[in-house]
Amino acid sequence: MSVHELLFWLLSLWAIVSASFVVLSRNPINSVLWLISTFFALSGHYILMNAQFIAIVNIIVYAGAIMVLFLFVLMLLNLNTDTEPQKSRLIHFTALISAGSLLLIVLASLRSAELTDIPVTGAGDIGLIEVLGKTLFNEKYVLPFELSSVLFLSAMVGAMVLGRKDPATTEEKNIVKK
Amino acid sequence: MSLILLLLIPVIFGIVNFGVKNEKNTKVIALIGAITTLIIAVMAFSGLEEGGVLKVDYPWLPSIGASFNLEANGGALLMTLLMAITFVLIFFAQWNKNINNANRFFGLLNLSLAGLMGVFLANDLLLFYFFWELALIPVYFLAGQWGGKDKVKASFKFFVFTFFGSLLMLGGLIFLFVNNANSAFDYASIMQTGSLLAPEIQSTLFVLFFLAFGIKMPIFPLHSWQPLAYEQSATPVTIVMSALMVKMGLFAVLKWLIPLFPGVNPVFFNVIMILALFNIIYGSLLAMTQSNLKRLVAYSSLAHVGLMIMGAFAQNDYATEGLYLQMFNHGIIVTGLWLLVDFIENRYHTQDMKELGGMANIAPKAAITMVVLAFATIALPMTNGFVGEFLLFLGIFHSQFEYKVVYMIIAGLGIILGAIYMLNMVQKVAYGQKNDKKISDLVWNEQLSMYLIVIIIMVLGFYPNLILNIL
Amino acid sequence: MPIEYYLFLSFTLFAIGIMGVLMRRNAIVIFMCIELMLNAVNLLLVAFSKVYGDAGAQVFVFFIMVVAAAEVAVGLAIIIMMFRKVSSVDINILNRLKN
Amino acid sequence: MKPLIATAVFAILMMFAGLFTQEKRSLSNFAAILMIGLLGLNIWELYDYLITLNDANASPYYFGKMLRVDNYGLWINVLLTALSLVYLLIFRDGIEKVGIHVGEYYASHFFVLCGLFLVTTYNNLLILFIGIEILSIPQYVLAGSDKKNLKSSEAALKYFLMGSFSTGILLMGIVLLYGAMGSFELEQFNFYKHGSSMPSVMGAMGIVLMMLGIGFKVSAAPVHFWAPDVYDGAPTPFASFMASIVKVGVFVAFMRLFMEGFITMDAYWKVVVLSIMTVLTLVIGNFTAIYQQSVKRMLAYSSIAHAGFMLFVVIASNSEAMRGIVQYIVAYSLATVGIFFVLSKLKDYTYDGFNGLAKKEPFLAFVAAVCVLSLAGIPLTTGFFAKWYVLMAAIKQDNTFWLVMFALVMAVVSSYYYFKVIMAMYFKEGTPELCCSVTKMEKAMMMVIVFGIVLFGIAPELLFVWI
Amino acid sequence: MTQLVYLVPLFPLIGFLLNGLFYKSMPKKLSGLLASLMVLASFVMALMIFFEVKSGDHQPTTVLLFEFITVGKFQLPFAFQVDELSSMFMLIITGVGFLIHVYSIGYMHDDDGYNRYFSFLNLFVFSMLLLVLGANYLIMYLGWEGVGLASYLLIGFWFKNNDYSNASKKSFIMNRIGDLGFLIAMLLMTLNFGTLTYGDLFPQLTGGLGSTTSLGATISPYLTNAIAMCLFIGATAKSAQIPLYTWLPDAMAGPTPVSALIHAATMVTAGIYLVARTNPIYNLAPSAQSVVAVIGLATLLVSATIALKQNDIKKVLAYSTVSQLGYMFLALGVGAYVGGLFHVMTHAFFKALLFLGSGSVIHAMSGEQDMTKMGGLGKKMPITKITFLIGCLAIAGFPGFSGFFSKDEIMAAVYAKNKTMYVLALVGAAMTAFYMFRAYFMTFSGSFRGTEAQNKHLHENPSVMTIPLVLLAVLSVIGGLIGLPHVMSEHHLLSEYLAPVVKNLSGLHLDNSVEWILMGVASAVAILMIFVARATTIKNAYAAPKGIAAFFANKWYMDELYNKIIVKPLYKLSKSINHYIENTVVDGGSNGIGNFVVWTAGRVRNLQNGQVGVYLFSMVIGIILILAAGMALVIWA
Repeated sequence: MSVHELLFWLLSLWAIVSASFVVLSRNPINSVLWLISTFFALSGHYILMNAQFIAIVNIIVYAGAIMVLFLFVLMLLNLNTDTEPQKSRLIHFTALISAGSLLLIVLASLRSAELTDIPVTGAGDIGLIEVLGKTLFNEKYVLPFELSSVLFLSAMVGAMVLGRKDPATTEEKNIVKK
Repeated sequence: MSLILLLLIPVIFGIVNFGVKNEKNTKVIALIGAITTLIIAVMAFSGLEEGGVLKVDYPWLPSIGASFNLEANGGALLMTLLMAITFVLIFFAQWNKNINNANRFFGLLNLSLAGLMGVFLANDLLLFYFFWELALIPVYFLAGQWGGKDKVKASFKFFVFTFFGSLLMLGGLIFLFVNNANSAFDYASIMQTGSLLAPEIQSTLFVLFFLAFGIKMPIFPLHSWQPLAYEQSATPVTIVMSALMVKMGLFAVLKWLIPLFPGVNPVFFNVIMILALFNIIYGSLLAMTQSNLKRLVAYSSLAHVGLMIMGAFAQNDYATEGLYLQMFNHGIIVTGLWLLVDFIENRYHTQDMKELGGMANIAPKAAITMVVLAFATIALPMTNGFVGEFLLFLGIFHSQFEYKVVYMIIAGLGIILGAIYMLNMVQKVAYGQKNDKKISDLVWNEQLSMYLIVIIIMVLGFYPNLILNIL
Repeated sequence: MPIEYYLFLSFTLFAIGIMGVLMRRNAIVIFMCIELMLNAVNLLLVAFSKVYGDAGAQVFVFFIMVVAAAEVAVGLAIIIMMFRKVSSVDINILNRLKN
Repeated sequence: MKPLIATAVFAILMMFAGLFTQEKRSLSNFAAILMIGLLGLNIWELYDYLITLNDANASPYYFGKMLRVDNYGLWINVLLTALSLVYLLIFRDGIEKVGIHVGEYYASHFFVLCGLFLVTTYNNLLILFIGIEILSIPQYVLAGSDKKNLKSSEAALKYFLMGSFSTGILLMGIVLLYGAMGSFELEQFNFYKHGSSMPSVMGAMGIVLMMLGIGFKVSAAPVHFWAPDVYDGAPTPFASFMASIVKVGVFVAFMRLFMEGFITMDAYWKVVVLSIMTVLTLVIGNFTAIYQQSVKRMLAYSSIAHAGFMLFVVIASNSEAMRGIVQYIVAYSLATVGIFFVLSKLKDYTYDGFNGLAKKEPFLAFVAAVCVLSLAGIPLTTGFFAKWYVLMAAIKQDNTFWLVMFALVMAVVSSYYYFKVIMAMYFKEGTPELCCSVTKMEKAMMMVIVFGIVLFGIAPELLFVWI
Repeated sequence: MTQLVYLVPLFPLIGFLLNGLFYKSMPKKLSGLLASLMVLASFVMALMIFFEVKSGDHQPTTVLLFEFITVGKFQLPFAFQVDELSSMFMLIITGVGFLIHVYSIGYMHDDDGYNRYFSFLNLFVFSMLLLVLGANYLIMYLGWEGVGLASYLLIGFWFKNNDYSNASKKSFIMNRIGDLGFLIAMLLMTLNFGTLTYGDLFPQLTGGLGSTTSLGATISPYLTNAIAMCLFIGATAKSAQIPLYTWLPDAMAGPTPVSALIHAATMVTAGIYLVARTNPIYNLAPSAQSVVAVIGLATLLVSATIALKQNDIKKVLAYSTVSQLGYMFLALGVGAYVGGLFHVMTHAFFKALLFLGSGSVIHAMSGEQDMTKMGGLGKKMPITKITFLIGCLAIAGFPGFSGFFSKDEIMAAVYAKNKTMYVLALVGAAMTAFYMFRAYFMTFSGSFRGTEAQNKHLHENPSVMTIPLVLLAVLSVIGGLIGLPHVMSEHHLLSEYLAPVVKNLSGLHLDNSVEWILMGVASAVAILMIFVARATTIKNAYAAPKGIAAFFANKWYMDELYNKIIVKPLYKLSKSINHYIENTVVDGGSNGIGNFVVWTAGRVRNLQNGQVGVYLFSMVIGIILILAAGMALVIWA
């Protein structure tokens, strides 16, 4: 068993375990932390596949930005308690069953799938930053790149419209009075 | 050209009607419209040389080969004539009744007339379907807004039944179109398409189409909308339903259904014949026990339609010409009956025969008309009813069915039962002296429409060739 | 590593994500589980990109992250707005709209 | 490309306009002007395309086959923009009433349009994905924009949670497809790799997941659950926008996916899988609609039912289907906007709120009646031809006949709840209360809607001139 | 002249229309006069035509008025056929009709429906003429139903009385049953012979059984018998034969002249006319013929027994009519068509006479019909008494009177055909004589049993009523001379006259000695019975009948039977259908579907319970299912 394989198994285990804890841990904060650890595991996988850029972005954007955002919100709404109301055992069980059966179906059907036998190795440099940079800014991907800016704009507008506290209009004041 | 006018004039007058709020004026307009239509309908015959047809054809939807294609042979023109006459009668009879929102009432009536005209004139399957639905909508609005206390329920039941039928037909229609080699809706190519389909497919489509037509007729198990609708709607609407819309189904069977699917499994025909027999016997038996006048007439019309259905499927000259004649006659007679029922209702304020009796003493004119209508209904010779039914029987007797004699004899029982319930009605309403409440006899406009009907009945009873010659 | 392994791994993560979505009542946690699902997708995508030697797939991953970020922005805003009103992020209290 | 850029630019303009003035009416006018401009740009684009149509080296592909901008897509965009214009004008007061961020609302509309333009002309799953996101995120916002109303926020949250979940599903589908095909481009898909008799399983799974992912956006069962609650909770104008224009736009994407992407997949399989979805959608949509007391909610369910009908274009995915969806876009959007507008004028959203409307407000009632008839698919309204073309397209496929018959039976069921509105308005007595009077502009727009419904109900082919 | 035959029915039609349209405005005198004159006019026409026919070449002349029904090549002209048969009937109808019109003027003078009455009467004459003149079965059918209508209207003439309108309804509906038979017969003819016109139809039959018709159908005994039977069903209804005779006694609800004209003299003989007219077919349908004979015989016996015990004078006459009709059918059945027609004629005379006589009695008794309340009227109204007596003698077959000859001819034919039938017929004849004279004695001899008021009111009727009586009396005396049996004269005028149209079947000829004996027996029986009646009547007239007598008095409980087995079950059936099938199955079914849809909707709707969790769950489950289905389809397909 080569180091490569060993690492793969370890990382997989790590990812799965921490992913499960994201789901299972009572306290949202812990969930966040476990999720971050999952991200690290995945970045490990990316590195194994020599997809350095993705690995880095994954750490920076996800673990760095997004998760911090989550944490921030959780703190803001101070939800860092273990007293989050839980769904009933039954529901947990059914959830497990359905997710499991989904997995089962997928795997069962994919066993018979015609899969390329090219092994996924660290070889090849398509994951390197300059390659990706070139690809990203060729005439092909410039469109989605620009579009993502539009996306962010719309998201910004949305966040502003929703997040901002409106100055109570007159009729609201009346309502408050009543 | 006259065909276009037959469609346009009701539409125009209908729209004008909507505009004119004043009740008197709107009635005048409606009447003028109907009379103009009648004149055109009569003149249309002149354009029709021996065995010829009137044609109109404008492109409509080139991409799916549908065109605005109207065509009328003698039979179709006869039907348009019937509708024109009926509407004139209706408007006459409504003259001195006060109707709320008369403008909408008459507008909708005129629109429904246009729709009906279209059904009988359309020679393009899609166009036919179009009008088939269009005729339904105004009638639905009429039935829902004017009538008895259950009118909403009744009108909706009526609507759902017919709409269900027409959507089934729509399915078959699309299928036909898709299988049409030169994807079009014109009569010839559609007929060809139908005949080329595999027999079992033909049978399936046949059933789909027949359900649509059968609900309109209505044929035995599909009739449950009918008594309620007839009972609850205002009389003019009831007349439109029972005198005219019924004919839509029969006419459609003649013009579209039978030529469309020559390869249908004959079992279906026999089944339909038996259902039609059910119509006759079942309807008559039910009519015998009704004490509500409107229901009695409704069921009697169910019974008479049964015979016409048999004629429609007998497929020979006697049956066809008899059917056209009988459709016309039935339209006229049933109109008269409904007008009479209306008369009784707004004189005595009841539809229940138990509370009636002795009309002959007080309102002899009405009583005489009633007797004439009753005997026309039970096809007494020297009334138009007889010739039609005689030809229908002749047709059934000449048809290809194995058990035609049995069919014929059972159908014949209808004559006897018909006599029973009709004479019961006459006896209960006109004779005796139970309810000698002083009422006014037919007034001038009622007389006008009633006597017109009686005259038509008599003339056609003695000289049916008047119509048979143009068929 | 054969590609199957990555398939199985990412689907396992995906399934776990779904399980979380179904199990939890806390809107934020549910949202996190959805993020988990997205990451499973990313992993698989990268693996495929290696198989086909196609950088485009990795660019796709990049865009997925972008979209995820945008969604998070709006999503958290919505959640906060909700919290302002009902001072809870429990999805079970969302039942004014029903039937 | 012009309209696409324009949408983004106009959106930004709207935002800044919102900064400069709080004067709602002027904002609305500005938005209307921009929308007219956008419509003009679309038409210009279409015109450009048509004149270059017959020179050889002109290709519909842009950005290395990221986009495929042909006359069909452009025509769809024109229609969508025109409809949005009608929508903006008729709901002017409605939108202004929603809240204080009028500028942003309009901006979001433009963003949504941007997303729509993308999904109607995409040629690459990446664009499809981004497009769907661009049109989803502003919708989350619009759903929650009535901040005084808790229902609105709830709608937003529900929509958002389920939406992002479905995004996950959609992405998984895309990835599996990529795994099977090694490409994101529609033309590249071939489900019978190197001549194998059996279609690619992974691809098939991708299809199913993508179907469900997009199906979510068009509120097809079993992923329809958000629709009733969101349409019910969202402010009425935005609800009508989402339910009509956005939905039909996404359907174009859905159809193109199956028509150009999955064309090589086994037809029978596609029919079966889609039929499951269609039947479920029809049943749930129609049957649940029957039970509603609130007309708004009934319309939400009926929009699900219509999604069931529109799924037939996906099943068919042939040239008739292309016509059918065009017909449906117009028919369904006009009618939905119209009826939602009438609804927005009433205080009481239940059926009883409509009682006796014909007496009090004959014109409103008439418009409502026409719209309802169109939704029910009665001839002489464009709704009939919408159903007609869609079903015709479907029957051209093999073994769909009974599915179509089923749909027709469901149409009968639908007539029940549609005609309840008519009964309430025309046959029942009552005194409906209007929340606010009907302005001239609204009257004009209602006339436009009625005129459109009837015109295209008589001459549907006017819509097919450019395709 | 023959070409103007259409005038014959036209006059009564005009009378009908005028009286009908102006029934309000027209003065009484005028309308009665008008009606009578119209009939007189057509009688004159008929007379002229009769002589023309008598003298002319013996070919039936057809007068085409217009094409009635034209379908493709199938044509039914509205044409009249004038031949010996029709002209004879024309005479009877118009002649007797005229007398009865005149009589009615007096009889109805103080009835407020006077004009209506005469218009109906004219209508009847018109349609009866149509019936006999028609050149094809359809025209005959027009008249056939027309007379039915007229009789319906006249029986229910006093419609305020519910029993009367019931009686009229009953008559019409029973006739309707017969009409169905007639209709089917017509259809059979059209189907096999392609025509309904006598002139085209009968020649096709000359080939006898086994030959082929113009349409190529072979004339099988089944066909002929079927047609004959169907026609006979029609005849039984119209001419009140078993099983459809019960309407006729009830029909006495109408004014007495009506009973005289319609229910004695003319309409009820339409059945005989039909069969006689169709004789070419009957000659080819032996079994049908024997059915006719048997039915006729049965009817004459049954009704005779009933007549024995009736106390209502009109009922007696009614049943005697039925039984006389039985004689006629018996004659037709054995093939003695001429005899039948002969009896039709004589019967028309004396039965009309009897009815009018009873009418004048009733009129004098101011509406009383029960003979037990009469008696000794002879003194007060001699003319009536004498004429009535003549009528009785005639019907009883007293030697020398018209009835004697006609009945004797029938008897002879029956004897030649079948001895047992002859014996039974003879019994019938005996009963006839008995009940007629029972009636006579109860009415005219003995002492008056009615109330004082009636007694005061008793008087001989005005001449307008008595003159017709006298004329008819004369006719009933001499009427027999046109048909003297060959033992008396070698010229049987009637049969010679009718020869071109109707011929008796061969083998009915008896040698003279037998004939003499038969006549002797008949007259002996008649005379004997008269004395028996004289002896028995006065005593037991008022004793409540018991045993078999009661059975007869209650008309064999026929009406009750029909009520039990037909009428009641029919109405029960219709009620139960209305309740169980229409309201429960059909209506319930259609509503049930609707309710089911709504119910399902309720269930489906519970899915949307507002819980995001549940939504997500359902979504996932749906996804799983669809995925599973899709994958399964891909892998195992």
